[in-house]
Amino acid sequence: MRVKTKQRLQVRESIEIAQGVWSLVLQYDAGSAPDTVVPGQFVGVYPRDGARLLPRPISICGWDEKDHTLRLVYRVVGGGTREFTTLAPGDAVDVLGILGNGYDLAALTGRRVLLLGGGIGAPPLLELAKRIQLENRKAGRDGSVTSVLGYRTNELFLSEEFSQYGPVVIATDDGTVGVHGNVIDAVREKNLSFDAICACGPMPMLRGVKALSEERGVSCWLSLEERMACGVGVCLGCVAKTTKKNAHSKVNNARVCTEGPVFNAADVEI
Amino acid sequence: MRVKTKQRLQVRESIEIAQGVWSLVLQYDAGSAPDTVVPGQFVGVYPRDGARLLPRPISICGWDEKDHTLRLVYRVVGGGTREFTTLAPGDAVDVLGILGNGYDLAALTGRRVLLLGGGIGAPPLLELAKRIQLENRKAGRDGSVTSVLGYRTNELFLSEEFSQYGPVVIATDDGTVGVHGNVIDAVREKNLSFDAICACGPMPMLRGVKALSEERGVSCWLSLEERMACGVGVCLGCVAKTTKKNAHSKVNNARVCTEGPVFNAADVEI
Amino acid sequence: MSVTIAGVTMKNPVMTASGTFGSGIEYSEFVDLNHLGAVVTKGVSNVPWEGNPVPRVAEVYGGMLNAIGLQNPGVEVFAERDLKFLEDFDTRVIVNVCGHTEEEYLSVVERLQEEKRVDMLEINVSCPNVKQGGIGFGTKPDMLCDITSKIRKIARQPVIMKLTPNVTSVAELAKAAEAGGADAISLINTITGMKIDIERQRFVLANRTGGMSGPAIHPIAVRMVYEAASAVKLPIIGMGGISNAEDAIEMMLAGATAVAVGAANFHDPYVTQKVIDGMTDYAKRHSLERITDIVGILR
Amino acid sequence: MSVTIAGVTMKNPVMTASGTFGSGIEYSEFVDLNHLGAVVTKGVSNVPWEGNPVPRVAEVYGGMLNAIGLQNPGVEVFAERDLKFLEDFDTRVIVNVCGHTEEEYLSVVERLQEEKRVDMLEINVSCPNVKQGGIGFGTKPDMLCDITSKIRKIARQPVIMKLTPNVTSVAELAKAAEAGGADAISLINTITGMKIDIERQRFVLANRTGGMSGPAIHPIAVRMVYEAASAVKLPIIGMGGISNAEDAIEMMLAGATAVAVGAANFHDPYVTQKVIDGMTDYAKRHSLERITDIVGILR
Ligand SMILES: Cc1cc2nc3c(=O)[nH]c(=O)nc-3n(C[C@H](O)[C@H](O)[C@H](O)COP(=O)(O)OP(=O)(O)OC[C@H]3O[C@@H](n4cnc5c(N)ncnc54)[C@H](O)[C@@H]3O)c2cc1C
Ligand SMILES: Cc1cc2nc3c(=O)[nH]c(=O)nc-3n(C[C@H](O)[C@H](O)[C@H](O)COP(=O)(O)OP(=O)(O)OC[C@H]3O[C@@H](n4cnc5c(N)ncnc54)[C@H](O)[C@@H]3O)c2cc1C
Ligand SMILES: Cc1cc2nc3c(=O)[nH]c(=O)nc-3n(C[C@H](O)[C@H](O)[C@H](O)COP(=O)(O)O)c2cc1C
Ligand SMILES: Cc1cc2nc3c(=O)[nH]c(=O)nc-3n(C[C@H](O)[C@H](O)[C@H](O)COP(=O)(O)O)c2cc1C
Ligand code: FES
Ligand code: FES
Repeated sequence: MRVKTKQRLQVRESIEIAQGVWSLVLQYDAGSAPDTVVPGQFVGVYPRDGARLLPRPISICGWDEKDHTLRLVYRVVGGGTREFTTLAPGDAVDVLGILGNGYDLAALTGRRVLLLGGGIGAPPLLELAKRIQLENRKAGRDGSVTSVLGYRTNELFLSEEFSQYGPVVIATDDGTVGVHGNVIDAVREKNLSFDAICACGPMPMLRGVKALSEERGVSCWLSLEERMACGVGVCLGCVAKTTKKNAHSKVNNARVCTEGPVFNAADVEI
Repeated sequence: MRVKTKQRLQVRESIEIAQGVWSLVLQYDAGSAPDTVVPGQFVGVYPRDGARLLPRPISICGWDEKDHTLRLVYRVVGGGTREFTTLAPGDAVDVLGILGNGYDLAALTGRRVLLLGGGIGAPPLLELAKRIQLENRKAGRDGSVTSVLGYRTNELFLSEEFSQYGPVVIATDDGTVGVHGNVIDAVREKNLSFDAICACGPMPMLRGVKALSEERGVSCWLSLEERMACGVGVCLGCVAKTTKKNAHSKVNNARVCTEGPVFNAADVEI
Repeated sequence: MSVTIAGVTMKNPVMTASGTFGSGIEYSEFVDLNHLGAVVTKGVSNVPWEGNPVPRVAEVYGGMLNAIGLQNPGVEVFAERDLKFLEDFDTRVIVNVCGHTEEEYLSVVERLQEEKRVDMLEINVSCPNVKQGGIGFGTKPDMLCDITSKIRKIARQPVIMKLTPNVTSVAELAKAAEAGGADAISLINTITGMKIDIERQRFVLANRTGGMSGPAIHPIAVRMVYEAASAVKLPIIGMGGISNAEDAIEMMLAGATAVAVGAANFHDPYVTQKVIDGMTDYAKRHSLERITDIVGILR
Repeated sequence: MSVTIAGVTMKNPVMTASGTFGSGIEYSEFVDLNHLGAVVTKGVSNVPWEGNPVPRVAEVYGGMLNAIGLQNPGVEVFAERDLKFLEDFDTRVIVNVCGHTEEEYLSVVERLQEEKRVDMLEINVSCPNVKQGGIGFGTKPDMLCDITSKIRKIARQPVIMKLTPNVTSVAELAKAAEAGGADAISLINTITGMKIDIERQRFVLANRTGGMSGPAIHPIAVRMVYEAASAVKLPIIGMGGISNAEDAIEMMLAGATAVAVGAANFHDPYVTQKVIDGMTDYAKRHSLERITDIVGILR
């Protein structure tokens, strides 16, 4: 089996889990399912309308190895995601994947990992929480996962699912639930201890997270977003600025779709 | 109610009645249904895909005044018609209508009318056959309808329905059913008598029909086709050459979508 | 929502693009012409024009090609029938003028001087479908400047010069129109394209090439409006692929004072009203005092 | 299905468009490079280029804009890594060359003389995303002729000059390339466009403008290929919005001897193979002895 494919998958489930936030479960055929999926990787979902030709990058929120089902959780922001909400079980959708580099599970095993998810940044961290727990059990090590999830309002999508894997701290912009403020405010207020950070969310949050990791002297991985065209590393549309010359580009640019979307915070200028 | 609208109609039925020929029944709301529909008129059916923006002109094959249902019969020739085949009962489709000028029913009442339908030219003549019979009955006059239908093969779509309104003669290109040849061959072979002709079909056939009408000295109406953009008379894309200066254009051009698609054969150069 | 171009105030910045709305007669069944900023009529010449042979239109991906060839009944009939029809509506009337030669342009403009219903003139020096003239004026700066000043001299109405996108530098032509004394410019006209029927191995349009319009050309139009707005002080009427309020706002941010909706009418005969409504919403949402507050703010 | 351009024979007329296929490394997971007529590599300059700031890409109706700004690792790394990778494949390799100045172009071409894996050179004198050079050469006939002849003098490989569509007359530029001694021309490069985020009121691309590609530009590309083919005797490589075999056949009927598939790869990484298969079917259905029998038969 090839590592990357464009395949037509069948919709198993499509439900709105918060206002404008949808959970979409897609079925791979056993024979053409990916061998491995690393948390932090993503897929490109193709709209059907001929006016919209580029794949929409969406992170993997869940991967069921046995059932070969992929779960995506996305927010409706434009025409493509609006179109996805019309998908119903049984419908077909074209998916490019599995794309990008995910989190370094080996480096996270046996450590006290802090997951920081801002808004629609939470979904990829859910699969990560699950896999870190699994790896810890496999290795018989007692690392832990603490999730700090930031929301705009009291629609705390996915937060219950995170609580399967460890303590969950909530921060809300409007103060209706948990800490009034963002995820970094919550980390400080709750005085959390940790050896490593994995974060996904809007750029200002990621900048704060990087600063926090430097302040605490812990390793930190960030999931970056950038506008993409190909999703597979050929167009050079999606670059992030790197601190050192990148091996592929020979300049200070790394492709978010290929070298990323997960980067060690120390390696990127954000 | 305005005469012309663009409305979202509901699909009531969509079935393949011959290879690549589909019957599509669309439901108007009682409140926004057209007041009158004249046979020979057409609608513009909009594909949903954003790559295809122009309405597809399709003739009215049936109009049920009580149920407010419109029946279209179309052949799959390109992307738009291919898309229409995916419509299922309950789906919505945007329709511009009712468009164009139909047949002159008053002029056909009480006469021996010959309907000549070539291939996918037959559908509009079905509603015409029905209405001529109705008008004859209403007026208590004994005109008649004879339908000569030409097909490529033995897939004689709609021919049974025509037989409700009078005799039907079949011609096939491959000779599998009826007269081996086209509709004009059939008219000659069967030695048919008539006072008026209404014809719809490919251009070479219409040229033959016009010649036939001149030969027999009978009135003749032709349903013309031309590439359209607006369908309502503004773009001037769809003109037919007229024998005299046209009142609207002041040149020898008439708009097929507005002055047509049905023309008196004597008025157009084809 | 009102905007003023060359002293002519319109209720809102939304006009129809010439040739896609006739003189409003047909679409008045769908939209209330009184709601439009302006009706821009189909190109009119001194005498009736036959236009090109059919097929004259073809669909392309996200748009269409047309090679109508400026069929029109001539300025006499136009004035008596179309301008008369428009007398009943409270909207601005902009008459699009075409010709093969300088003399023909001038004779149409002259004839329109008597007509009270004409608020502005739009000079189509950019139609790609007419062999003898039109496009020549539109691609050569000196010729454009020259014809602009000649029309300017005889016209009492403000003169809008309509530019073609089929040039290396639209800025240069915008400057030429400005130098010739134009009161405004409008752009873009259609982009020349071609479609071939591969099964029959022949051109789809009898004219071989046609002018492309529709959403497919919108990003090119926005860029050209931006370039023109950066080059001249004249007010600009932006068009090309506008099919919703968002597209129209984009044009204004790029530098257009008003916009025109063309081929989108064929996809949705109600579209002009929807564009007006959507722009009104936008103005509210962004607390704009005047819709023109956004014109060309991206530089 | 084989075609010969400037003495170089390819298995079929289907190439990749520069910048949309890297050097084939990534898409070799999807398609067998051995099946392609040629791999045309991303533009390469004498030293590594950083390209433009992000965002560099944006989707538009039926297409996309890009303002990559020709990021590339420089000809040294390109030769050692990318050309080396391509040694294992039985396809033609066409190297796309860019530069800010004449000297830069010439130094890349010179460096490539030693490389056996280079079958042809494609000179990008038409990239709209580089400020200092590139596009200048592409819009001025005399400059184009001049640089063509200078490259021609030092190159042992056939030289393809790649033309920009952002001009009044592509025929004139095709003639200039011919006069300069080009062995072939390719067109079209992207059409300059712009997209504005109306809610944030700013340009979507950091570079403001970007080059438009995808099916939306196809009719314009077909027209330009037709115009160029009518103006010069050189073989033409046609591109712009090709996303299936029908589009490719259309290009060949318009006058292209070969075609290149660009942005369509992003929509469907298998598209090049599908185009090849569809063209093979067409050739059978129309009983063509050689696929080139249809080249430019519509005149
Ligand atoms: C690696 C990666 C992972 C992502 N994971 C998720 C996820 O799990 N859930 C989720 O809701 N969103 C995620 N996003 C953002 C998501 O890709 C966009 O919200 C989506 O593409 C918007 O598409 P649209 O057609 O609705 O919006 P439009 O604005 O209409 O899209 C227009 C174009 O811009 C692109 N675009 C728009 N917003 C973004 C963005 N934020 N990032 C990248 N491209 C964008 C689209 O892909 C499209 O090409 C991710 C983005 C990246 C880069
Ligand atoms: C007044 C009128 C009535 C018609 N009635 C019927 C009918 O009852 N049943 C039926 O099967 N067909 C009918 N046609 C033909 C029908 O419009 C075309 O077959 C249809 O538009 C093809 O669309 P497409 O997207 O499948 O083909 P494509 O070839 O992909 O269409 C591309 C463009 O060309 C136009 N086009 C293609 N073929 C024709 C054509 N023959 N006439 C006009 N435009 C065309 C399309 O509308 C579209 O704009 C009628 C045409 C006209 C003008
Ligand atoms: C069918 C048709 C006819 C046109 N006729 C004219 C015309 O007579 N005069 C003119 O200046 N522009 C004419 N145009 C160009 C439009 O006014 C407009 O500039 C162009 O279509 C781009 O806008 P759009 O993409 O919104 O259609 C015509 C366009 C179309 C589609
Ligand atoms: C992301 C991207 C990068 C490109 N880079 C180059 C390049 O480096 N050199 C070049 O000559 N053309 C480049 N092009 C232009 C393409 O080769 C092609 O000419 C253009 O995209 C039109 O074809 P298409 O519509 O099939 O994409 C690039 C296009 C895209 C979309
Ligand atoms: S999206 Fe094309 S290189 Fe990343
Ligand atoms: S289709 Fe526009 S005038 Fe007939």
